[in-house]
Amino acid sequence: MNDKKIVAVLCDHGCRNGSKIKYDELKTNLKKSEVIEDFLLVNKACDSGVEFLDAYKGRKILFGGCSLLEERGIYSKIKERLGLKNGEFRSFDVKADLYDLYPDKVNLEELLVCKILSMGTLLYHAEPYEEERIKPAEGILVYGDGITALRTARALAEEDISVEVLETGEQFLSPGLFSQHFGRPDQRGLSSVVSADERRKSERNRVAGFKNVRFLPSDAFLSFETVEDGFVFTFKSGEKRKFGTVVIAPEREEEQSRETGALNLTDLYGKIVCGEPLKGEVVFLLDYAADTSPEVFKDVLLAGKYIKRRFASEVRILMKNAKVSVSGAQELYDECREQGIIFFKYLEDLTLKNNYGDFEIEGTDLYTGDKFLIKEPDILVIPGRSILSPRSKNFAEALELLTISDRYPQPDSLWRLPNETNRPGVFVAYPTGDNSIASLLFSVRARLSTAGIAVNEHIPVVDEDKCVYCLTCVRVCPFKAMTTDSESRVAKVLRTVCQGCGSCAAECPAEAIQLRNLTGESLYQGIRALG
Amino acid sequence: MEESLLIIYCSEGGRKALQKMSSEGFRLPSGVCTFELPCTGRINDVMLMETLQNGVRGIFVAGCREENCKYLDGNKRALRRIKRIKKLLSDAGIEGKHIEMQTFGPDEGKRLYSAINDFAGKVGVS
Amino acid sequence: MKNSKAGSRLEKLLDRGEFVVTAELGPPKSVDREVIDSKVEALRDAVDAVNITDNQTAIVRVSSISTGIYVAEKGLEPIFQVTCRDRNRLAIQADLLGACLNGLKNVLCLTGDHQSFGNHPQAKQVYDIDSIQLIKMVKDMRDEKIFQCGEEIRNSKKAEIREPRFLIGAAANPFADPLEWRVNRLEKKVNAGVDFIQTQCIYDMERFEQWMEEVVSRGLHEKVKILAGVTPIRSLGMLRYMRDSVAGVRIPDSVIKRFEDAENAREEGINFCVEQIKRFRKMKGVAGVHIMAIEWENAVRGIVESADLLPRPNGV
Amino acid sequence: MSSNSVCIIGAGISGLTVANNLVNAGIEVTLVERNPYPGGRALFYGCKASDSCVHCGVCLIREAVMNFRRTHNIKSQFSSELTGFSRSNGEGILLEIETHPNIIDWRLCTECGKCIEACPENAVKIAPGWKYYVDSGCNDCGKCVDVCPEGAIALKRESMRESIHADCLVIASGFKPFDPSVNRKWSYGESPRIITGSDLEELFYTENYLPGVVKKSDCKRIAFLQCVGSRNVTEGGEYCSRVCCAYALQMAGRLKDEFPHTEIDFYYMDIQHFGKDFESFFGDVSRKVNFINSNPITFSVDRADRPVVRYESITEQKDKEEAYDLVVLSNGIAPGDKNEALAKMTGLSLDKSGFLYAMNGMGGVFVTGACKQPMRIEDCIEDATGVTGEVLSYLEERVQVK
Amino acid sequence: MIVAEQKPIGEILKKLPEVEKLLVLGCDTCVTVCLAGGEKEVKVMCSAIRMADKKIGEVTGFSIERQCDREFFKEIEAVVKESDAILSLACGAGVQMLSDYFEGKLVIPGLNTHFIGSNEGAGYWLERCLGCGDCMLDITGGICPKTRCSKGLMNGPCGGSENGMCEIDPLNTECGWYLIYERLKKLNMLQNMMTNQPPRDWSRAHDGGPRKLLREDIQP
Repeated sequence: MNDKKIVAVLCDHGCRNGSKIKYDELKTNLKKSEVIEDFLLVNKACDSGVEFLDAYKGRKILFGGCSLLEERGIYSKIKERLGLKNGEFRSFDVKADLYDLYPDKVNLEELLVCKILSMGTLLYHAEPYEEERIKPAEGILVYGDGITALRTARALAEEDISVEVLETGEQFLSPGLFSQHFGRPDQRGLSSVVSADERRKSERNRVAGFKNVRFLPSDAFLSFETVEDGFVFTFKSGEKRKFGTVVIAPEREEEQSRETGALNLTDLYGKIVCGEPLKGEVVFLLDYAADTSPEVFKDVLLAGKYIKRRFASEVRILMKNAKVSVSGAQELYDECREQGIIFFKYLEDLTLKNNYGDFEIEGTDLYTGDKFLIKEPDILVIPGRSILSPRSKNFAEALELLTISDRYPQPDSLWRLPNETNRPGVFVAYPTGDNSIASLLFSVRARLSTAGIAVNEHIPVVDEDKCVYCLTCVRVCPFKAMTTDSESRVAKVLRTVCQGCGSCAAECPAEAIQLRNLTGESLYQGIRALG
Repeated sequence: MEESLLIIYCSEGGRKALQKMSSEGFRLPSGVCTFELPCTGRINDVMLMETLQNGVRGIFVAGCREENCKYLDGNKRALRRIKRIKKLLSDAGIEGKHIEMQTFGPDEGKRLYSAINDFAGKVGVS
Repeated sequence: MKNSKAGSRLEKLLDRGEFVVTAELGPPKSVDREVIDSKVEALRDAVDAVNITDNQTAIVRVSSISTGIYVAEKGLEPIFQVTCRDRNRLAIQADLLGACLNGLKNVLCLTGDHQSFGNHPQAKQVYDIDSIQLIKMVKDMRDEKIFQCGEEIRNSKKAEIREPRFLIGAAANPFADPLEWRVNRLEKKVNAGVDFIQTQCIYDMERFEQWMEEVVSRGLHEKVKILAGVTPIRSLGMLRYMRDSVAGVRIPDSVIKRFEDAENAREEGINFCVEQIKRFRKMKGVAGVHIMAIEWENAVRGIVESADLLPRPNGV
Repeated sequence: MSSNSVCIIGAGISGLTVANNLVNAGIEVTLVERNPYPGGRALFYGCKASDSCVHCGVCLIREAVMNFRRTHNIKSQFSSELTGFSRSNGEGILLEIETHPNIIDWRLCTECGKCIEACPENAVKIAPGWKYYVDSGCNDCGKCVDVCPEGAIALKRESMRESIHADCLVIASGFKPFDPSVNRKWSYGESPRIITGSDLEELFYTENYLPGVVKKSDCKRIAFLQCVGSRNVTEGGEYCSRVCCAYALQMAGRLKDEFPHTEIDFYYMDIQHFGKDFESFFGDVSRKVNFINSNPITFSVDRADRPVVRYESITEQKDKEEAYDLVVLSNGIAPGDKNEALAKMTGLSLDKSGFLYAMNGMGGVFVTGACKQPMRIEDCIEDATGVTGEVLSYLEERVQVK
Repeated sequence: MIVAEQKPIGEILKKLPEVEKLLVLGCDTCVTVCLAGGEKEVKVMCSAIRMADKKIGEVTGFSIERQCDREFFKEIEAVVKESDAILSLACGAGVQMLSDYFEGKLVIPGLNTHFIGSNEGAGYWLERCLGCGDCMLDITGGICPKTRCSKGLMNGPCGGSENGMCEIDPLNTECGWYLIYERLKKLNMLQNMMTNQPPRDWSRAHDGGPRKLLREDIQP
């Protein structure tokens, strides 16, 4: 432990019952402990300047103030003035931790002494360190070759960042294409129907135009490894390349309908694009194979409207709930009803008989309350659940991303920004948001910003000779920030990835990992000092 | 302060619940002191056992709600770890009631206050 | 099968192509002769041969060979069982010699249930050899007249070779996993030298028919006699117990539904058994039926009678 | 223009997210907020987690306010509004800001708590994560003025007018909860046992969960009525407000946990899908709540002054009446009352439901958050992050252009 | 690696004699990797014993590199001399070598050593090898039937295997031979399962007596 002892500074909190505290008795108690060298009382720290601390240059400062000092930037002024590095200054909120929590009659002196000793011990054990910022590597890998991926690649390429697009080569049509196909507000007349595939090809040509963009074949990806400033991808050709950031625009796939002879939305879209006549009775059965999401409901309405107008066929939509919470869906829903599309809201007792393609659907309609029976519709569409395509799923598993119900490669916690995954540096394009690409670009730009990524204050430090290389920390870290160092056969932390939560230090069986400025020893001493 | 009770809370959900509790005028009993950690996932069983061993009457851990942890699974890890220690204590003949963990949303001040009082009553701190 | 293997009554009937009926007799968990006597009376002249179980479901009972000897004296032909759970290869060979010495002629080679099913879960298991190796060992002792280690079965170099001769049987479960491997496993047993097979109790008739088709297509039914196993159901609870906690028994829902609607489960159980037997008689390659009436021996006579399989042919 | 500066109208979750992100990117931000505290409307909403978090997003607002408080270089004007907007010769935007300062000056207040004790009307309120402010309950008795050690309280404060210059303007003025008293049918206000979703949110925040009049012990039946003021042209907006199914189901789940013996009925037209894992959430909730797919026709109050709901039950083909201890009208989102004025001032247009409609980035004016369409908190954050991205690229283009 | 699990603390306390000084000795290799007897577990065990109302005077905790190498005991010779009993948190090999090396001292095992196995994930270990001295993994495509089949059969799944699971525990225990069948199908070496495997030579396993491995080429 370095010899620098602690100077404890306390605001007298004139604004609170601070004045009732017997400070001189406090000073003598504190001086007895070997952690605190000197005690200083400040009258209303939020107004007084910071010059009074000049005499204590070179000492570690423990400041007992309140959130107002932080808001008015007084702490940062003190740090600049005395040139204190991180680990030499620590502040704690006396008002919130003490005065607010304890009634007046409790003897606050004793509590104050314990609190100061406890915080002082933590500061005493802390080693000062330079604020470190690491810039991630240059290149960006964009996974997926749908519209979202290509538009992201184009936007990044325009800022002359080198982008490589890992094409999944999955040319199948995924749900949500109707809205891209029909949904444009300036949707042209029926004749010139630009299929989403053509739009995708034209987008791809524009992206290919940029010289700093390269397309990689889909099965090129072999394995993957995280390094300090990004991710090293090994490709089947044996080539290794490093990327600072990975952006996933996952291809979605619609589950095939289990009823043989029924189509799912993707098949229907395929028929429309190649101009098949969809005459006769077309029935959409929603909420049967899976609960329909608003995007799929909007697709069904667009498809129904198109078929009704183009082929004047009899369109029926059976559903449990009309999902109209997406902007523009309610108008579309009313429009469809005006155009004569018949909607049935069915109860649980709906039965579907399927004798080799001739369907019979029977149930009670909630609107009117009487039974309905649909016999042998020409086309039956049962939208399936939209899930990550197998290739995207494998890619997400290879990157060890936490996924929500095999549809969103993101952890099930609010605390990650909209496009963040559980791995810092891997972003996900969020298909449903209107300007999802703009928020994705913001996140990528924030990562590539000139300041670089700040290394977390409580980063783990691995004690080389204690570590038994048991990999518990590698398996436990939710952000995959711990890797192995094969030469020294010891666990190693990736400074840009670690968020400082301390799960590794808590689970390490050999107690070889200690967090910087929050070591197990100092925590234990800090608690002991509390009494 | 031997007869004291220790509250360990995380600087996310735990701190917000404590602030909400104090802003609603609830006060902690005298024999209780608080200690803050970045995340409840940081507590390991050596720290808890040695603190219990030095005579602290009880440890109450207040973490964030499940699925609401800023470090994704810190609170789940802490819940399981404390369950293991309670079992270890009750096997060793010391009732496991000396240590307990509950999860709180950011504005569950009243619930936190009643949880701390029940725990204090159970463990015998004034 | 020109020269007789063991000359047992069961062997003669099988050679003559009769539709054979066998049953099961579980020895008591105590030295209680009356239990065996009552079961023998129930089965006398109703069946051609009787399996004597060996510590069934790993629960300690009177040993199979001694019950076999006792039952033989009472005029029933026993098929004693050998499981590989409790004895290593030395003990099994010694038992085989003893059984032959006392006139037992039919043996059933089983792997045996795991000891965790029975009342001594802490016991050390043996499984020195398994059922297929056991079949080969018994066949080598009979045909090549050698012990498992290769030595000839004679008391000394100069003494006569006196080998134990048995009709070798084994079990087969057409319903266990992996389904497509089950017939290969039967073929392995046939190659090892088994003479007759008793299958696991059958409820899924379609699956059993597929299995038999596969067996017949490979011509195995000529090399081995196959007895179809049935268990008459006494109550709906027993049926559910068999489905949920007895391994290797597959009960289709149609059968469950049938017993749910039946008002008298016992009667329904017997009718179901008789139907099965009638169907087995028409199936190609099924040489007989093995009725496993667990703790319900006196129902066997009723079943055999209504399947008009009485009177049993004499074994001369 | 030495450094770029952005003015943000509204300090709700959207405004705060844009402000916090822009400050991290080194942009000078001026924040104009109508209330005397940041955090917007949802600051006083409560956490609805049952055994685990249901992703309602309230804790993110509190976090955003705390982050906002830690950053220094945001110039904020509370209790003030945008009154003038004009383009200054093509170089940016000139904005008139009018402030009616709150009785407590937030810059001087040190949260010492003395004014709270002194105020007889207890009109001094604490904004979570922020400081003190005086709400409308104050009757200018002046008892708090001399109690304050910082001299932060002055009864009469004349309103100030200030004009600032900014490179671009972000409007995040938020929404207004639909007020059911507009339509006699809901008979809101006639009985204390009929409350709106926003009232229940505040009850969740204060952890009472039920209005005073309803005793916790004898609360046997609660009804949630959906689509109050949305999806119905005559009564309110013609759009679906998207948030009411979310908060109603989440609160119903939590109420069932708090009061297990209560029966909760849920009258709905269509349950809307929300969040990323709706199936598993809906699976749990549907075990706690009984769903009735019909819209109530009328209300009445029985002798024990308990509201009675009369509705047409489809399954039994006749009208039925049910008495409840508490009826919650899940009121939807109505366009903010300032949308009209803002649109006129800034030349934006309103869509037919009254929400602001903007081709983002035209002339340096951006719109984000619930003022452009009904949004949940999670969606607001995502939309605000997106708009921040657009603001940054807009500012970069202007810098290169010069 | 060797996988072990801590005995329930109640059981350990019953075994502990009332002594003046007790040493709790951990081991830093296998039992640390399987989170049973490392330095952290030693500290937790010491605190638990101190808090339990056993009449034990002083409890000291220590952890050495390996308890299966005599040389590492030198470090703790002084401590052992003073203490009256040792609670060893090492695998069976460590406990026995400790009691051989410190002849007169009472050594109490703190762990139950389970099997030679593999780390399948955080907190999940699987038995892979019996140590039978006569490996046949080439025949069964890399899955050991003696270990992974509850009856250690040599010939194919028994009658009790049901949808890939063993009859004794259909929820958790896979049927070893079902896995072998799937593996051999992939390697299209199914004929290995057709041949009637002869009974194994158990004399090379423990049945042939406790085993030693002597390498003259390395002996001093």
